[in-house]
Amino acid sequence: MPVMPLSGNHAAAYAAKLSRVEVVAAYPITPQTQIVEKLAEFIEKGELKAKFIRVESEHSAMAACIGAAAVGARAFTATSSQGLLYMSEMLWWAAGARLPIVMGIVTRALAPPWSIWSDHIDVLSQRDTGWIIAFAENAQEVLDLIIQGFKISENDRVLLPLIVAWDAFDVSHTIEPVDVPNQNVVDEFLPKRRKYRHTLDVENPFSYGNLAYPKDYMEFRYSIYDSMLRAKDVIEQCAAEYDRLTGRYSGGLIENYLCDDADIVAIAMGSISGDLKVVVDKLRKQGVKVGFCRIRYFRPFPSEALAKCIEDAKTILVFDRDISFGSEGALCLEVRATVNREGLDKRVYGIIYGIGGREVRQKDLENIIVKAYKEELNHPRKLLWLNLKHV
Amino acid sequence: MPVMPLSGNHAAAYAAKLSRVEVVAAYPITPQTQIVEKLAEFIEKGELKAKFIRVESEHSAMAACIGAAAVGARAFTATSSQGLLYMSEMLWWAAGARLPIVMGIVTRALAPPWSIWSDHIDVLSQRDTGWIIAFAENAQEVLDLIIQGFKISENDRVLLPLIVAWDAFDVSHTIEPVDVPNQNVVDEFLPKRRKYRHTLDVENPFSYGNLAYPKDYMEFRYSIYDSMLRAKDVIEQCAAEYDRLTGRYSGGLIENYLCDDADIVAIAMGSISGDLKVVVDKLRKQGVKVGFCRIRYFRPFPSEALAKCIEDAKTILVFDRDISFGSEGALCLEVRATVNREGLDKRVYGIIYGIGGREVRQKDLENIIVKAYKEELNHPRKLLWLNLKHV
Amino acid sequence: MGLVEIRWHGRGGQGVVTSAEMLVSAAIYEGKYAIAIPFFGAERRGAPVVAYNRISDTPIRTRCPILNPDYVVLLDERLGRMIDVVRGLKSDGVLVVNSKSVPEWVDRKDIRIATVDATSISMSLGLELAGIVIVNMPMLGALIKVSNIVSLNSLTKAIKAKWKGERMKQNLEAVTRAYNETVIW
Amino acid sequence: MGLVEIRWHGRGGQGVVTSAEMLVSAAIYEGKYAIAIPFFGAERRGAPVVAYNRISDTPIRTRCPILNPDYVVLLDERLGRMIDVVRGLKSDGVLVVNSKSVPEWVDRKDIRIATVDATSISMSLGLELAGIVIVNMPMLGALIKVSNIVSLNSLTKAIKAKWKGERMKQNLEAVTRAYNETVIW
Amino acid sequence: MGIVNILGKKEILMPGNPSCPGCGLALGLRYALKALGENTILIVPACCTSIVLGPYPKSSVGVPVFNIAFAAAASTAAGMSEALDLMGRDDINVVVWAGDGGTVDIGIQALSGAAERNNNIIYICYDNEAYMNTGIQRSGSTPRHAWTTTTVLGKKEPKKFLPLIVASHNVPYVATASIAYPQDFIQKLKKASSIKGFKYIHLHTPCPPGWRFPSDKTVEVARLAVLTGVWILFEIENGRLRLTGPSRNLVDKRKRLPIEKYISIQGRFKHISKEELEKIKEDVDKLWHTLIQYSSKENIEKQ
Amino acid sequence: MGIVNILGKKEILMPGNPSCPGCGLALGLRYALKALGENTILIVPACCTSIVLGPYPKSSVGVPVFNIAFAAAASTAAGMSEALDLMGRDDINVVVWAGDGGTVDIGIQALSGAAERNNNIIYICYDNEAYMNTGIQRSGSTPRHAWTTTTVLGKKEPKKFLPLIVASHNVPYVATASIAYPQDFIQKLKKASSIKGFKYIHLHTPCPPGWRFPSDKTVEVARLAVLTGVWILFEIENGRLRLTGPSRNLVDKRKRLPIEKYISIQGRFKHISKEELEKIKEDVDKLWHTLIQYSSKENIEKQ
Amino acid sequence: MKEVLMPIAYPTKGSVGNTGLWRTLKPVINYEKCTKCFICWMYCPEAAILAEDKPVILYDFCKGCGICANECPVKAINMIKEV
Amino acid sequence: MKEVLMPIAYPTKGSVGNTGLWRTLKPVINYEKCTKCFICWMYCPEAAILAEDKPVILYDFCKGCGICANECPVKAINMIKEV
Ligand SMILES: Cc1ncc(C[n+]2csc(CCOP(=O)(O)OP(=O)(O)O)c2C)c(N)n1
Ligand SMILES: Cc1ncc(C[n+]2csc(CCOP(=O)(O)OP(=O)(O)O)c2C)c(N)n1
Ligand code: SF4
Ligand code: SF4
Ligand code: SF4
Ligand code: SF4
Ligand code: SF4
Ligand code: SF4
Ligand SMILES: [Mg+2]
Ligand SMILES: [Mg+2]
Repeated sequence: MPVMPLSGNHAAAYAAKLSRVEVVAAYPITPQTQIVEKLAEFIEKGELKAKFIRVESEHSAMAACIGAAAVGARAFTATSSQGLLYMSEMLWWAAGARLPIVMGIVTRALAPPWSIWSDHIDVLSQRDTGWIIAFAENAQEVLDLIIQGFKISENDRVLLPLIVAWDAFDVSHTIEPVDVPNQNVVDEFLPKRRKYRHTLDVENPFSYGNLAYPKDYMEFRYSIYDSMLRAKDVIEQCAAEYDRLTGRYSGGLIENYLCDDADIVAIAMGSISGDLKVVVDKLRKQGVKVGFCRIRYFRPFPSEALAKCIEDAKTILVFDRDISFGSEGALCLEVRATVNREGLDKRVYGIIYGIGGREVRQKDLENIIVKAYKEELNHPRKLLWLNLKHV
Repeated sequence: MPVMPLSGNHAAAYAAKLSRVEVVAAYPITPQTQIVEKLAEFIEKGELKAKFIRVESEHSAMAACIGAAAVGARAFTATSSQGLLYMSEMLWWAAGARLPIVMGIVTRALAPPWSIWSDHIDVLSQRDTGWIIAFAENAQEVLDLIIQGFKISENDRVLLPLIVAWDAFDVSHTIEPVDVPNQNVVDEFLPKRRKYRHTLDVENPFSYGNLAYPKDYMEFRYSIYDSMLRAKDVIEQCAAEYDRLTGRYSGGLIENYLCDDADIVAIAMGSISGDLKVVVDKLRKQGVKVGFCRIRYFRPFPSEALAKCIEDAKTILVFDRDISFGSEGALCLEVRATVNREGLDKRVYGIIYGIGGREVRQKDLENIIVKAYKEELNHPRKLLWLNLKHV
Repeated sequence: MGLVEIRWHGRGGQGVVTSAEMLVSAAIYEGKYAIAIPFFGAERRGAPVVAYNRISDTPIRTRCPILNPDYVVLLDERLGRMIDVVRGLKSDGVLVVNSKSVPEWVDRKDIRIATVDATSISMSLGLELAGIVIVNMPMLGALIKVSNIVSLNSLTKAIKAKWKGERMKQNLEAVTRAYNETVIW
Repeated sequence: MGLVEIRWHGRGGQGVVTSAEMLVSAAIYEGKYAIAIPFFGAERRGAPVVAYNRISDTPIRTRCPILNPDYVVLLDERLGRMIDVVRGLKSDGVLVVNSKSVPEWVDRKDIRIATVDATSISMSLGLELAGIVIVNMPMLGALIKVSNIVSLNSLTKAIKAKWKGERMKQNLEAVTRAYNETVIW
Repeated sequence: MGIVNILGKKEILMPGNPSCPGCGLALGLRYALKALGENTILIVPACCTSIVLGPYPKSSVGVPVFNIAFAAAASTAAGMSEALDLMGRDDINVVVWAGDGGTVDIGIQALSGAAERNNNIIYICYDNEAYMNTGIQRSGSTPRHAWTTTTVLGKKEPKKFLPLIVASHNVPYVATASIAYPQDFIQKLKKASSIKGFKYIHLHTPCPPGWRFPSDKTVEVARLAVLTGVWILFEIENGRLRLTGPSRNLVDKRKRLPIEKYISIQGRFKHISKEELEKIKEDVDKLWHTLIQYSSKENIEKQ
Repeated sequence: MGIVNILGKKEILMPGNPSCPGCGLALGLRYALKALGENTILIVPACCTSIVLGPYPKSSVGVPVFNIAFAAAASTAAGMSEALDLMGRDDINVVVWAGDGGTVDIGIQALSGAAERNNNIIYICYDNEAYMNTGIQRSGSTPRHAWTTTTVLGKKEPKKFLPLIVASHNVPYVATASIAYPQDFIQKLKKASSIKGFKYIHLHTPCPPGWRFPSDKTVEVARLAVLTGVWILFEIENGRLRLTGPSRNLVDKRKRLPIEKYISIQGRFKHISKEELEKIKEDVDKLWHTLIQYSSKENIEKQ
Repeated sequence: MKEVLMPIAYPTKGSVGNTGLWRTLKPVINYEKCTKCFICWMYCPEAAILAEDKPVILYDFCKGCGICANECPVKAINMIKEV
Repeated sequence: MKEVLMPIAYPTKGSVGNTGLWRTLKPVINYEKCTKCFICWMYCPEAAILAEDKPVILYDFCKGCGICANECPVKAINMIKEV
């Protein structure tokens, strides 16, 4: 297993290659381009036996993946921001059709005005679609989660498409040492895609997706809901098996970083996690009982695992790199809902940070945690926008 | 003010006409078609001085509305389901560009499998976009909320596009007596659209929406968030003024139906509300202290108003005609979050009903409320799917 | 008048939804409340369709499907052979059917039956589109004859508000003739 | 070795990002941890660009921007006239600049300066693309000369892993020459 | 039983499906499936056919069908055909069956992309000249002056004629067809199925409720379209155009039936004025002109 | 100062903008704004120009610009022009300025729709033959065998040539242009601005980093494209094609410069084989052939 | 729910039931006149005519569109009112 | 925030600053040779040449692309190394 200097985007391309994807259909968009450029190169140079479809839009990219998956091929694509919005209809299609497809999303802010920097709203705005959604912290996890992603997505108790998301530039373009597993290890972990009951086949003709009357439709939706719940176990199992084969535990619903005895728990996703861990370490040394809970899978939302993680904390700080206008951050909403659903009693503060690439320093994170520790924060009703100018 | 027998869809067309829309750009989709057919007819027959753009897709429909609004025209469109998903990218654009546009959404389930029946997920899946979102209970409200919608959307402390949503068939095709205000009344309520600072103008050239670096982008998003909060007041003011002019209070963030002394409060949106009110009346007669809180505006989410409404209740039943896979209903998430944010202590039960037009009878509603009253419901963790077959 | 509930059965093209709509329109003239609920199933011309009406003196909030109608109106007698059209019809409720006589398939004793030869009336008036006879107007006439939920006068107003010229006249004639020719068994 | 932080300044086309990447690659050969963070601003060829490196013996979790680098590497001396390139550079930190001599605009006394005529080295080796001289390799050579964060040997390995043939030779030559010609003032 | 043998007895489209009585698309689909046979996968975007396919859990056709979003038919088919090719299954016809709206309007991006990439699919556009499934709204393919619910005074613009637009993409095969001439249509399908790359067939399928004519006139209307020269049968193979069927004899305008015959049988043209009729005739002349020009490629080689 | 007067001194595109040194699109935009003047609103979808317009809060151009989503330029412009028309402002040029990717690929649905409706806009596609803003990926408009980052061995398919595809929509005006021939381009813009309805101009704009040539060769490359016959200057007014500028004299193939001159100056064709070069030549011949055929409409009138 | 539920629809005659019910007029072949040219079979959009020795109409499914009657070259098919 | 914030960008020379800094080579006009044909002006993509009595280069913005030098019919422009 060679260690290679890879950007998050190149790690994704290697992961897709190791997963022996058969069809790649993608459309360029900053900051996703390097993924598909690398895959196009692998394919053109014969290093990967697959078809690369140079589609004319993201709607078509997902449609082509759907077509390929419907006849039983392993399909991969990647996009960002506007591209994700433009393919949104097809995201719903892929999930409704129960097709295992894996997609990389390099999170990026939405226009107007144009911005190419990170913001989680693009992927979070698709949280209802029936896609499993994972957030990677760094290039290594990009690689690991994509490989695991195919296995989770193709599990026949799951059969849902899966997104692995990572931050623009902070992960997509940042180059780090990445431990790239050998092909035979991945082959053992991830066997060839099988034929499912719904794989199209001229020998056994059926029509897929015909009009369903009110008497029939609801159960299909329930089945997606149901599979999402089941996916929680499958996700944990895959992480464990991947660990067994590669010696690296790099998966699972959440990461519990020193939460067990914490009074305050910070919750976040993606690339800010490293900085948060550094800050937690620092504050711990100063005697502040703070922990960090990283949400690795936003869908299915790991309510039970999260509830356990924050069981003993009094105060929760939720860091959202997104905002649902007219409400609050999507992560914060889920956390609050979890707290209520599980009958817990916690003060939860919502913090909006890093929108459109707005700089955040460790000092900023530290300040907020300390303030919360000293109970100096405003009422939770007031959302806190970190490093906002002139308001 | 003549009372006319109108379907929800025709009520919408009359509302747009009375609002003197200048540009209509729309694409047909069941169950929205009657709206635009009627408007096309108004325009072709010269009853409404406006341009009807027969676009080739919903993405283009919203784009055309955006173009029209950018130069200062009052624009209207309507869609459903797949059409809404297909235009999703442009919804974000309209809000980001701060363009007042009003859109009717006839809620419909998403494919596959095909379904043309009601389901709120289409419009709720757009809840992050920065659009104000209202739900109408019946044809009368469709008309009233659209007229008010222009005024709210065009308010220069708001400047956000606005959706009025109503249920497929239950409202869209159901024909009811609708009190249609006279043109002069509407003219008084809703003056001609004004020119804003951001209306494009060759006399004062500027470029709109250029790339914003991380140092600049976040504030634009904050401004949308901020305007959403301000819209709450504006919504209430418009409802009051409309009442003053038409003698009909038909607007405002929520409807409080016998909640003040209720132990149990049911929460829902849209066409099921009438049935819920009937059930509440019935149970009240039997001595059950139940109330009903109708969410008329889902965005901005009326947390404060809702919190007040449910202040004294112990148990909350949230009826969602949608499901966010891997979590729960979108309305339920907001309600739970509100409960936590406001520091309340309530048991909140999530109920999923009517997906893809699944039939719901008053008896079903009554049964659940009674069960909750008798504290016979399962742990709130278990989402209840109403009238689901063979699970 | 309390709440009256009606279910319409017909085939695509016969005008079921329009009947339901005209009833609402007529009710408005009488200061009543009414709704018409077409059940929409992506049906094509010729396929069975259904619609509902609720009419009342007080505002109507209920929107859920009608299970126990007071009246069932059947625009195409042949449908009764395949579909249980009287399902849920209240005891003592009325089945109004487009037929010359009581259809042989009616097997409930607790209901009343009214018949009218709507097809002949409409055909004689030329109410036909692309091979399908539009029998909704006579059936409306028959319904109000047996039910009195709205007056012939109000229905006349409603028809005049919706159509002009020849078509209006044909429809009025169809309603009145059916009103007079309906037989209650 | 503790944490070392580096900031690169150059213009689009000069190869700033590649330098940062090669440093990570070289660090891997030494079992070190390193990351390269290119700041990406949709810049076109010729426009000022910046990139960062962190190198350490222990895993690196910090991703936020580097404010107080230990080293600043300046690929185009002219940039120093317009931009405050030494902003935040630690006291006793080193500015490594592509220049024949200490640039007159350097106004900090608390830092050290190293120079190398990278442009001449690259031009003499033909490292040029569409009018822009690619000076990243000599600057890498200069940086490791003054910093020792990775060895010339590791960098050589990294270069051999990335390029083949003529280009590889040119790059190696560029690095080594710069390594030898760098002057620390 | 000559015809029966030519068309084949096997019915892959089954009776008792939800099409309207006299539906032109159903007839076209019946022919298409006869010609293409059981080694065929259909990709169907939103359109009347989505309904005709039958309500879950029943299907009206005996081949695999994949229902897909309105704008996505050609791209879905592209993904499918590439995947099948990778799996060595190049014996399967990957066939898009889409309406005119789904082809010339919302579907044109995907179609144009697949054509440019020369993806190995057969794209059949059945043209009922409006959005019928949603209740007769104007599409780009609606002919000039036709009534629809969104052009109550008649459409102002001429028909967007996709066969030539697709031909401008340099694809190996483009053809038009009519349900009134099944043998011609079937021959074209068989040829298309034998060619590798992107094949496009545009099939004229009158629609009784949408065009406002009695259900027994569907074939008659389709035939009149051809015999009056309004709908022209041709194929373009590698850039070379050839008129087919009755259209071969209609280059001479005098041999065509008067256009009024076609117009007057349909309610959708009921309202048109003399001038509007002339304009329709002009459009027809223009199209013939363009096609003749196209077919005379050889003549110009000299230049 | 003849040229200066013809082009006009006023610079609406301002210096100090973020285009690359030697950028062809910037030069084209400079000309376009000179020709169209200040009564112009630009609609710009995602493309290199989105950057060239300058970072917020600064704009590089002196006319109103509306940035819009990649697929939405033509439809946005349609909405704008209809609204302006309603307001009585038909004196304003509503102009789409879009890249080739935004035109021939993702933007074609909106473009085709606006063309079919004959919306009153000028659509300018500047063609740098790839997705440049995202770093040189293949577009439909990339010519055969050109290297891009997604066709590292060269593109297999020929260029999707949009001018003829748009012309098949029966719009009143279609033209090609080149930044090497500003007067020709400006004349066409002025003509377009005087016509009501849908106008389409396809402008060839070489790109130094994308095509791999030194920044001082931009105009030279553009000129060679015309003189070798690879890029043909023409206009189609109401269906009538007319060659313009130097292309008028290049019908005779012998008068054209050898295509190698154009190919060899660019890095993106560095890798091509003899056979591939021949294929490129064939594509050029084919296009000339088609255009000549088009222009000889009159000759065939007799048929 | 043990298995993932998929919207799979299997080929079935009468996917929407017995569409013979939709009929207003019923085609009746006069076999005396019929020349067995099978043009009626060819043009039936419903595939509701069987090509046996002679054309046989499947009344369970025939929707009564009348195309067969309209296209029959010898007018051997009559459309009669359905009762 | 009192007012709604809108992404409005106003026309500004040097929207991205003084792009003269981007230059590697600098065009210098030899006015002795120059015939004032203004072809350099015509082809400058940056609008960085003023058409006065003679062509005048705006060095604040000229990016040094070299098109002017390449196109000048009398080779009156030299590209010299920027220092
Ligand atoms: C994105 C989207 N927009 C709109 C629709 C609604 N819709 C379904 S079918 C249809 C009309 C299809 O027209 P055409 O392609 O001509 O086929 P036809 O119905 O005429 O057979 C429309 C508008 C949809 N399903 N998806
Ligand atoms: C929906 C969507 N997909 C992808 C992108 C990313 N994107 C922005 S510009 C661009 C390339 C534009 O290419 P072209 O239109 O040829 O213009 P050029 O950049 O070459 O000037 C792409 C792919 C986007 N902004 N939106
Ligand atoms: S509407 Fe027309 S095309 Fe659609 S099923 Fe009916 S007849 Fe066929
Ligand atoms: S990449 Fe090409 S088109 Fe884009 S700005 Fe640079 S030179 Fe111009
Ligand atoms: S078309 Fe007429 S003659 Fe021919 S087989 Fe049918 S019934 Fe007999
Ligand atoms: S009437 Fe129509 S459906 Fe019946 S057999 Fe004849 S052609 Fe077929
Ligand atoms: S192109 Fe040369 S000769 Fe002409 S004006 Fe410029 S410098 Fe002078
Ligand atoms: S070098 Fe380029 S930018 Fe500078 S003046 Fe000459 S043409 Fe203009
Ligand atoms: Mg159609
Ligand atoms: Mg381009």
